[in-house]
Amino acid sequence: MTKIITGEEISKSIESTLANAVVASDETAMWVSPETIHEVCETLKDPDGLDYSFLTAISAVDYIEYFEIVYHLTSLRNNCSCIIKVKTSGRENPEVQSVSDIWQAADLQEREIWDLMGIKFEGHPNLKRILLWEGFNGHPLRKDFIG
Amino acid sequence: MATIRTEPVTINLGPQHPSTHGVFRLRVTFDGEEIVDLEPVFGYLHRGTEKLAETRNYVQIVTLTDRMDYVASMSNNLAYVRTVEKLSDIEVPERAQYIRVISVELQRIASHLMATGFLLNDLGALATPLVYCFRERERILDLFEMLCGARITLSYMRPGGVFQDAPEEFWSSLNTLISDFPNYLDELESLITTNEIVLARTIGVGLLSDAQAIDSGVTGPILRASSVKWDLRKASPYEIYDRVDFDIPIGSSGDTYDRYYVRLQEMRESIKIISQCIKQIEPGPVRTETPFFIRPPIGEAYSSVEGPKGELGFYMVSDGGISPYRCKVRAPSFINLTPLRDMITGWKMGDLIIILGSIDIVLGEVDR
Amino acid sequence: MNPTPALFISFESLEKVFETLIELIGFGESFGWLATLLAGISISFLIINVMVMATAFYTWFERRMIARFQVRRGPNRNGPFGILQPFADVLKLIMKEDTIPDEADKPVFTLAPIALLAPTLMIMIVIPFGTFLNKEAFLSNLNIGILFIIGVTSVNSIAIFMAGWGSRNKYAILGSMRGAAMLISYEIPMALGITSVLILSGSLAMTEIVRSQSVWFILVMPMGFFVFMAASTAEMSRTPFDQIEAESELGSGYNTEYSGIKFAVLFLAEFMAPIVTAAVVTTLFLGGSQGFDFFPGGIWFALKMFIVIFVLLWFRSTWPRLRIDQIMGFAWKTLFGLGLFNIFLVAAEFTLAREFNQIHDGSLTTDYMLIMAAVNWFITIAVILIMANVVGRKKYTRPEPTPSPLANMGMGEN
Amino acid sequence: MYGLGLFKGLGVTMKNLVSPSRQFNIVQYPNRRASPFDLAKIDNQNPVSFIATHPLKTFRSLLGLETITDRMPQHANFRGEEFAWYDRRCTGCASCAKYCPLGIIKIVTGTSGVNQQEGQSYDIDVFDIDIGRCMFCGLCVEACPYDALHMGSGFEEGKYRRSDLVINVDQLKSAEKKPSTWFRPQLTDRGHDPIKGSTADWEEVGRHEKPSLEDQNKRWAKR
Repeated sequence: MTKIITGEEISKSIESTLANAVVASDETAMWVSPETIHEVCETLKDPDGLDYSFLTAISAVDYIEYFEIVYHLTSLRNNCSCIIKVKTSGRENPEVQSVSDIWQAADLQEREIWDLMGIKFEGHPNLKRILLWEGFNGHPLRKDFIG
Repeated sequence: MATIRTEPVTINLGPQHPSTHGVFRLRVTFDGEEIVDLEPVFGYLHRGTEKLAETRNYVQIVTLTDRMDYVASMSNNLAYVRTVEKLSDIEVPERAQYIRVISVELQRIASHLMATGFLLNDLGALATPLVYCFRERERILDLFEMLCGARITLSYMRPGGVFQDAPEEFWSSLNTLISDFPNYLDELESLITTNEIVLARTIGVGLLSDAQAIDSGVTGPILRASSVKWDLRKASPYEIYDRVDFDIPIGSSGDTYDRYYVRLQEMRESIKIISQCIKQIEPGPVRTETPFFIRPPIGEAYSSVEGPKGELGFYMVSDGGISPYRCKVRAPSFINLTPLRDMITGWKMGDLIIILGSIDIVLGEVDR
Repeated sequence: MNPTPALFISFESLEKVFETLIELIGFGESFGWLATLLAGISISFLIINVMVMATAFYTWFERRMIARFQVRRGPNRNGPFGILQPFADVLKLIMKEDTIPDEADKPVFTLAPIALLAPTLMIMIVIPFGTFLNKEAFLSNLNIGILFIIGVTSVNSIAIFMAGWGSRNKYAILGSMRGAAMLISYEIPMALGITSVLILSGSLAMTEIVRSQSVWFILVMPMGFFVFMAASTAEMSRTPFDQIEAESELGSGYNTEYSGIKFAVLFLAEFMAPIVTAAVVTTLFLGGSQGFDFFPGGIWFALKMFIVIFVLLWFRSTWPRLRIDQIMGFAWKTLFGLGLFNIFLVAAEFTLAREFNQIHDGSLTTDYMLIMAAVNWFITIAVILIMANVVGRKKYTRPEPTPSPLANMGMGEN
Repeated sequence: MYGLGLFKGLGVTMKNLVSPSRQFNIVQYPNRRASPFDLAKIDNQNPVSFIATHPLKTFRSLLGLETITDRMPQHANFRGEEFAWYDRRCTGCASCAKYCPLGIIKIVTGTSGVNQQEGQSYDIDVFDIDIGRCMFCGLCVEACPYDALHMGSGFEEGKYRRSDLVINVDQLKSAEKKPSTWFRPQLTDRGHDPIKGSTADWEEVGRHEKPSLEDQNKRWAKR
């Protein structure tokens, strides 16, 4: 059975190396600030450390006041999973660091989030619309999108 | 050795092309026959499933999930209803779990048969193995028709079980199917597995190393073909998978042949699972009484199953209402396309087609 | 016995008939050219119509047969057993709009189907397709028949290139480039296969080749047969060498842009090729119209053609296609070597025959041919198996799969 | 042993060519060519006498001109078109309209004017199902609490106009009722099979057996 690592546990192991990255944590997830997500993910992926080598999914949720990006990580070697979340500040031009250089798996998924949710991923090599065509007006998965 | 410099040619492969398995487009740059660059273009079948789900209630979304991976809608249904059950703590009766597992494994066989058939069609075998595969898939679809009245868009599962128990004749047909099927697979293997042309075309083509496979997030038979032993049915057993005994076939190097062969072996394992389920299943209710308008508590859940194409997950956020606040699909076909460029670059035109065929994408799921 | 053309279905006898006719009408010697012309037109008329009809029914047979191989039914709606299907197809194609792409090179585009069809039809002229009233039947007894075939089939590659280049479509160009490379390469093994036949028969005329086969050449030199069959399968671009069309890769290859009657002509040429190839193979290796006496030779010829066509269909419906570089490698590395080796073998045996005085009337005795057959079959099977296993073991042996250390499903530590 | 795989493959295709047990289960829809034997079977004659008595028919069938209709064998559970709707069972509660994921069922009810005191059912003025957009998921049937709406068993409802695809209340009332047994286990129990052509009356499709007159008297007469 895949072990589900709670947010508290994961934040404890993160805080030892990255002191002020973690914003909050509860039994489901750990919240990280958008500026440090890249570093946190690098630490998480470190094969000698926590070894979260597999990025299962990146999802984005529109909570009206802010966006939340959810990273589902799995460690194939330790058979455990954890959830990392990032809250963006505000609705206007939300920006998060890209993790596509850490996991290639993030490549298409971040493009999809940019396309449908309109969250910019800083450092993504090819951040273009993916499911919709170039020149589409708006980002349809936002709650305020009127199609 | 000096070679003559040739001008690269860019070809638009698709959206209407016999081998893109749907409306999928690849902008491929060739240098002679060799591929130097390619860019996949998605979205021709985008229907906004995730947005539509936000305006449907929890039972109605089942019909939307049918239309994502339309060759394996049973698995989609299962992944979705499991998420809803996790979100709102619904217990599922044991018999329903067995029926779910049986139908999902049947669906896996059907999907893998289609993948194998189309791979051989891409290899240029003039549809003969394809028709042989379809002949057997047809029998599975007949079983589905008995089970739930439809053949492709099944909508069989509901949060809390399945909507209807299987009819009497389903079990006898299932028994004949699983007793015939291994012979049929042997026949298919003697047509394909030892065929030297297939070996020459597929071995060593489209290599995906284990490290890159994990890094690029591919799942399912492609990941296992790259010798990574990872299967959600074993890694985190859901439903009753912990009560059945089966192996996880893996490939040795991660080339196109391995991807084909892993699928073939998985079909044998599925038959094994089904026959064990038939032995273990007991009479009982198949559905927990749930209201039609399910109102899960505020919260979120991620749940995934091992679909035929890979890890099929749903991430749902509930605001306590009758429809989900956000319903995100982790579509395996979509994410399996991540390493496409690295896999194909440097190979030839004929290899492009079979590598794409061996990934086994369904455009309904890629574009959602 | 001297080959005397039977009745009037040969060029020479037709010419005579027309000469007499013209004299009867009252024109003089000066109209001899008219007789030649009329004879030529009659022959062309005959050939084209017979071949087109044969191809039409062949397409029906092929679709039907492949459908049966694929456990389907095949066309069965038009007429009894769907036999009228080809006419429905042609009617549909004629009624379609005949489009020419804007950017196409129009003369080349238009000429290409004709250039592809003509050589295929021309081959049929020199085939001795049977005996008729104890006389051999053929349309024209060229004494360089086989050379004519080699020459005429080479036009194919130009025609395919014309079609691809003229239509100005990237897929078509890719297909025709493949075609040009492939067809030119496979001319060589084909010629090598034919050469070994010529060594034994000692003549270029098709009738002589048939007569010298007291033991069929497929028995005498299976390796030559294998080389020739493989090469001619590639020449007409069928599975496993159908790279020119490769419908799963290129859409339709060189004929992507064709429609209407032009496509019908391309289609015709393409489906006529198996018939013509079967006729050539029958003549060169299967003893032409030879057979037991209770059927006339023409029927034996048709029967052997039918078997060859069926085997080609069988291959087509079973095997996948090779990649283009593998096809080229097969031509130059395998077939070329086998062809040369076969020539060496046959020539050596022929020289030995001369030593042992086994040649009568310029051809070998039956006993000696039977001994050759035994030796050559053994050598052929040995050579092909050794090659397959040496190449196969090097390339296709697979290690036992070992789970990657990067994943473990909760079975190890933790 | 390399080199034999190709020939093994040839063996497999040949086996499939000749072996009757490996054939695809083909049903030639909507009709298929009839051989003289088929025609004789239909006429309940033995083939020889059929050929002797019907030379013209035999000749036509040999030419492939005689056809007999054919349909795919389907399970009674098949979710098809031609919804079977029983107006005598329908109360106009509009559950089906609410449950439909696409919202293609339109119901307008009015008071029937009779027996209003006893809670008599509404009159259904409009009951439109837009088959053109229907995806036959069956949620409306699942929703129906009074077993009034059933899936049908057909699939041949092609029309020339989209507007013709909307089936209205009159069509639903007058249509031949061949309800699918999908989500109606009571119909399966009663041996109903729409594919074989059996129709079901409004009294037969309910979840419970219709009480006999005696039962009714016993239970209700006192009131």
